[in-house]
Amino acid sequence: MAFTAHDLAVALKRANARMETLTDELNAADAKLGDGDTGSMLARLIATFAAVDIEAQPDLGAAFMALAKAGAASTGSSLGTLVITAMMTAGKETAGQAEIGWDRLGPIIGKVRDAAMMRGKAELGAKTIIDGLDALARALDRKSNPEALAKAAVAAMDDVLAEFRDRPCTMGRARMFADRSVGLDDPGMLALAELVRAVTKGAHQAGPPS
Amino acid sequence: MAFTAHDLAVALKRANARMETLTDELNAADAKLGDGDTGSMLARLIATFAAVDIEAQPDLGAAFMALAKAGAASTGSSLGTLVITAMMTAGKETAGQAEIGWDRLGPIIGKVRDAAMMRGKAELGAKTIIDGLDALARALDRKSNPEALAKAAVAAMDDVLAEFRDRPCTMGRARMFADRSVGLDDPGMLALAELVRAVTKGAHQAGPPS
Amino acid sequence: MKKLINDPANYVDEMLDGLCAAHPELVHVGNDRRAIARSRTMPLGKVGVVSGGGSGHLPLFTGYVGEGLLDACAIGNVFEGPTINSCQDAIAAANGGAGVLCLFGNYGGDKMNFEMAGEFAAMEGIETRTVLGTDDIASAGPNETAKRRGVAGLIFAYKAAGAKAAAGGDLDAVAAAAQKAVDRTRTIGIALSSCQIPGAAGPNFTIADDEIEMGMGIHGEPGIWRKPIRPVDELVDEMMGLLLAERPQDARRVAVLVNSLGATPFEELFIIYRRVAKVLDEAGIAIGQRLTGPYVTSMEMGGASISLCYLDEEIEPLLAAPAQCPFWQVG
Amino acid sequence: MKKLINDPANYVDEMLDGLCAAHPELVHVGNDRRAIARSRTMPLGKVGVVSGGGSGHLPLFTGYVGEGLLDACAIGNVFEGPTINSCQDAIAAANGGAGVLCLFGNYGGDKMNFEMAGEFAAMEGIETRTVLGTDDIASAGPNETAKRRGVAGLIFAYKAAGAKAAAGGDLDAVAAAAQKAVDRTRTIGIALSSCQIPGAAGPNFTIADDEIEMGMGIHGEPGIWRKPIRPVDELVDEMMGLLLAERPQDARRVAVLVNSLGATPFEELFIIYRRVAKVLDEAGIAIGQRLTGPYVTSMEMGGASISLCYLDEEIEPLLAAPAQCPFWQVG
Ligand SMILES: Nc1ncnc2c1ncn2[C@@H]1O[C@H](COP(=O)(O)OP(=O)(O)O)[C@@H](O)[C@H]1O
Ligand SMILES: Nc1ncnc2c1ncn2[C@@H]1O[C@H](COP(=O)(O)OP(=O)(O)O)[C@@H](O)[C@H]1O
Ligand SMILES: [Mg+2]
Ligand SMILES: [Mg+2]
Ligand SMILES: [Mg+2]
Ligand SMILES: [Mg+2]
Repeated sequence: MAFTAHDLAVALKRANARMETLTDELNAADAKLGDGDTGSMLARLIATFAAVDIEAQPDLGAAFMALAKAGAASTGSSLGTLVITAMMTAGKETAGQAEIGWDRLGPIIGKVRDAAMMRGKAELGAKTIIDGLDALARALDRKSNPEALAKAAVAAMDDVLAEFRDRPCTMGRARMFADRSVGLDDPGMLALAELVRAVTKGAHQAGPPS
Repeated sequence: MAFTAHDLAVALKRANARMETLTDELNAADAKLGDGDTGSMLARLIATFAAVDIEAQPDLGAAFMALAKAGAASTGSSLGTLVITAMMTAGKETAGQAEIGWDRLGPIIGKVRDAAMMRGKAELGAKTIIDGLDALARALDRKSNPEALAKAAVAAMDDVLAEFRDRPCTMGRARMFADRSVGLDDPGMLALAELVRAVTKGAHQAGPPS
Repeated sequence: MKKLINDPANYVDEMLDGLCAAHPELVHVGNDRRAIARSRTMPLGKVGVVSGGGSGHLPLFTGYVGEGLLDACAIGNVFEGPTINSCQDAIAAANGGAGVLCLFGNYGGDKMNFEMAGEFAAMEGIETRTVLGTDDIASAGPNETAKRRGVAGLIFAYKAAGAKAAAGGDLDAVAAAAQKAVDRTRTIGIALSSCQIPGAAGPNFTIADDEIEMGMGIHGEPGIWRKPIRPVDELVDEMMGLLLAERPQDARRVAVLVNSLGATPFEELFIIYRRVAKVLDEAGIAIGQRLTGPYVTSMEMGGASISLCYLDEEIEPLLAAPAQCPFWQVG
Repeated sequence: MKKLINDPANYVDEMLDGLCAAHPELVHVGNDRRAIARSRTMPLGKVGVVSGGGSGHLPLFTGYVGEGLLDACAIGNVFEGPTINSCQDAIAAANGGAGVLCLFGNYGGDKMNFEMAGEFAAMEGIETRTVLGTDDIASAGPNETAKRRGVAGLIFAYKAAGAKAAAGGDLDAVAAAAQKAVDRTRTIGIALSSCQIPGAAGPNFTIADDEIEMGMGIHGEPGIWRKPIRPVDELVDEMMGLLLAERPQDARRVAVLVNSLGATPFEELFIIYRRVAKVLDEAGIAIGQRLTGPYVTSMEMGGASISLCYLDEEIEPLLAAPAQCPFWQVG
């Protein structure tokens, strides 16, 4: 059993469905210290992803690249650009492969984290989505059972939000308000956490995607 | 007993005091079909009049002219300009006279009506302040007792408002909405009526001004 | 309504002081400081073009004083006509010995005060003519155009008169050019939200959160209907239908003004312009001049107006002639 | 919040279509129709100046494409950076073989996308430089100016870079002129009321009927304080105090921009300008250039900003050099 373009498509559908209610939550989180568009932007970006026909794509790398390309044409926001960077990175990592073992998820997310750090000129600990990706990569590392992966991912998200909530943010728009960011979730990290929950919750209910 | 610059000053003070509450009423009446400023404009104009020192003015005509001059420097609104025209007219009628008999009030207001018609290119029956002036002039005609004048003036105002309320307006800003003006008081006529009431009510309470 | 102002009683004077400070090519004239003229003296032998009206409509009226446009302007309190003194000051400043055209909107106070000022000017040997802006098609039917209010389209008349005067036209010719521009200009506006006169107890009108008013005047005077808001293309189609229904028979080319009433941003004006251009194209009418922006406003009122000036061989070159004022540069 | 728009999904595209239709000197370039350039082809040998940013700020960014200003501009969705493709399109359109300056505000998405586009441009042999607008003094302290947001003052850098490029400066010289203009420009804004992203469920922020926020960003990012509104002279004095506290030692002359964030009318801007001029006069600083109007907006946001560009012998002539775009004419 392995992770294919079909699994990716299912995950995107779940994420897309979750945006219906998540959009306003994320906008509100971003509005506190930012420009209030994280949710709207992400909703549009994920809808763009969900509309790309990757189901039948035999090459997982090509599937990711198709998402990156569609996304790159649709937004230039910071988080959007990082998400697109993530798709490109995953595309490179899986280029020419029809499927990957579940155990590759952790390392690939690690690569995504590194690429996002380069792109965003961000460091770990700045309280951004990158800290979320880091926690996720570490939690998934060396795991290959889909259910165990799902469980670990959700727990890691709960933990990383809690860990950072009372720390100051030093990247992105909220960087100017480091003090005021204490006590607030970072919108990008929150987005990642909620989407991980949504994608894996589906996984639990329906059993691991085949 | 006759009408002097002192009586004029007392009347202006009463009118000025009345504007405190009348301003918003007139603005609201004007806002229905006009630009909503009749009250504010009149309040400013009457305050300007009240600030002119006419008490000691031996020449009633000069007193009216001083008011006209101060007013002319303060507003260019339609009603304001008609009021200023009224002051100029009264000034001409009383030029060189220290006082006038109460019986002259009616004829002078008749002259004011005629001057305002010329200035505003307005006809009688168009439902403007001019119909109010006309009613006033006719009611005061041939009366010389201050109390009788006051009583007749108030009654004439009640009557003219009632007479015109359900007729269409054909002058001023509301002219475009003749149909919609049916049922509404004309702001200029309403202003005249309320100020006549205020000025004469003071007269009743305090006895006729000496 | 919040405003970035000081004492409302000083609103107009402080605004004019700032206007002249920010645009040193404009100066106060007269004693009551309510008339504005070009800082260079009036050329001898040129017909003067003056306007005037209430405050609260910038760039109108004072903002159009400049080369090839107005020579001077009288300005009143917010939404009140200019005083007779201010009108006299403006006429005097625009007097180059060849007569002065008084070109302003069809409002009672403005008319009375310019008329009186004209009488005084005549006593001083200054000949004047009056042309009234009457472009608002929502304010009276096509058979009583003389009753109509003057709104944003007045600036086309400024431009035509200013260009004619700059070209050496005599008073009759300048007045005729202005009158022709007025006769060939139609405007309709749509209001979304109100404005408030500084110091007033409340807004000039109220309108529901989902409603708009078609045909409202620039002082909040009532329009044609009030309905729920719809996609703007539908609104533009309706507005253009009304404007085109009154087009002159010879209409082949137009100048277009898509105007913000104040708070409506450029983005929305361009979305409107796009549709206006499409409707004109479908009607076989070419666009000779394009203006998009806040040209005639009602302070912070939300909404927009569309003006069409139907061009002919005389008007088009007048509108295209060079001109230069703080808010409008041509050529 | 009511808007005169159609489907929010088409907001940016319809706005750009309208902008190009209303200003035929601007054209779309690239395949995604999110980059704008001058309709005349790029002169060979001239350094290109491009900018970019999110929609919702007109005249910024696209409105400053023109003679002596920007050669091309990439534009994103409302309040989102331009995509990498759009940045590439703008850079390609501004390539005259002498390199391209990318001059835009200090925002994450914009930086990432221009950086990637610059990498692609390099592969195609186009040399690029980046200068970031960082004029908002409310967004970070004087010892971390590199963190500051770019707001209205960016247009002074446009002007300086555009003039330097028009005068034949090479890429280093154009970048240096832009950087100097950025380094010598400070802005602070005050917000009265919110704006709403088309299609969003509600306004970008809420603020009480009697409150204002000092230092708010042009996307509604938080400022320094929120307090009850006061007479504007007091607010201007406070803003000018903050701006002048950071004046360079050699500050003798400034260019002034009193900018509307959208809904704030010209009248209030001039009342502000008047006070700004007084404060500068008292500080012994002369005014070399004056701008008052909606130059950098946030759609219908209410409020205003004051920008000072401290002039020197190099910057002043660059700002005074002739320039021509839909929203700004100099000379
Ligand atoms: N330079 C960066 N590095 C890492 N993450 C970033 C960076 N900038 C922004 N982010 C992430 O993006 C989120 C904001 O996303 P979004 O609202 O879409 O961006 P924008 O600021 O362009 O409106 C932040 O909460 C943060 O997690
Ligand atoms: N041409 C006119 N002739 C007679 N009365 C007029 C004329 N125009 C206006 N009025 C009177 O003035 C009143 C409006 O006054 P006001 O609101 O101050 O004027 P404006 O229309 O300039 O705002 C009307 O109700 C009417 O009574
Ligand atoms: Mg954001
Ligand atoms: Mg009125
Ligand atoms: Mg009025
Ligand atoms: Mg954003």
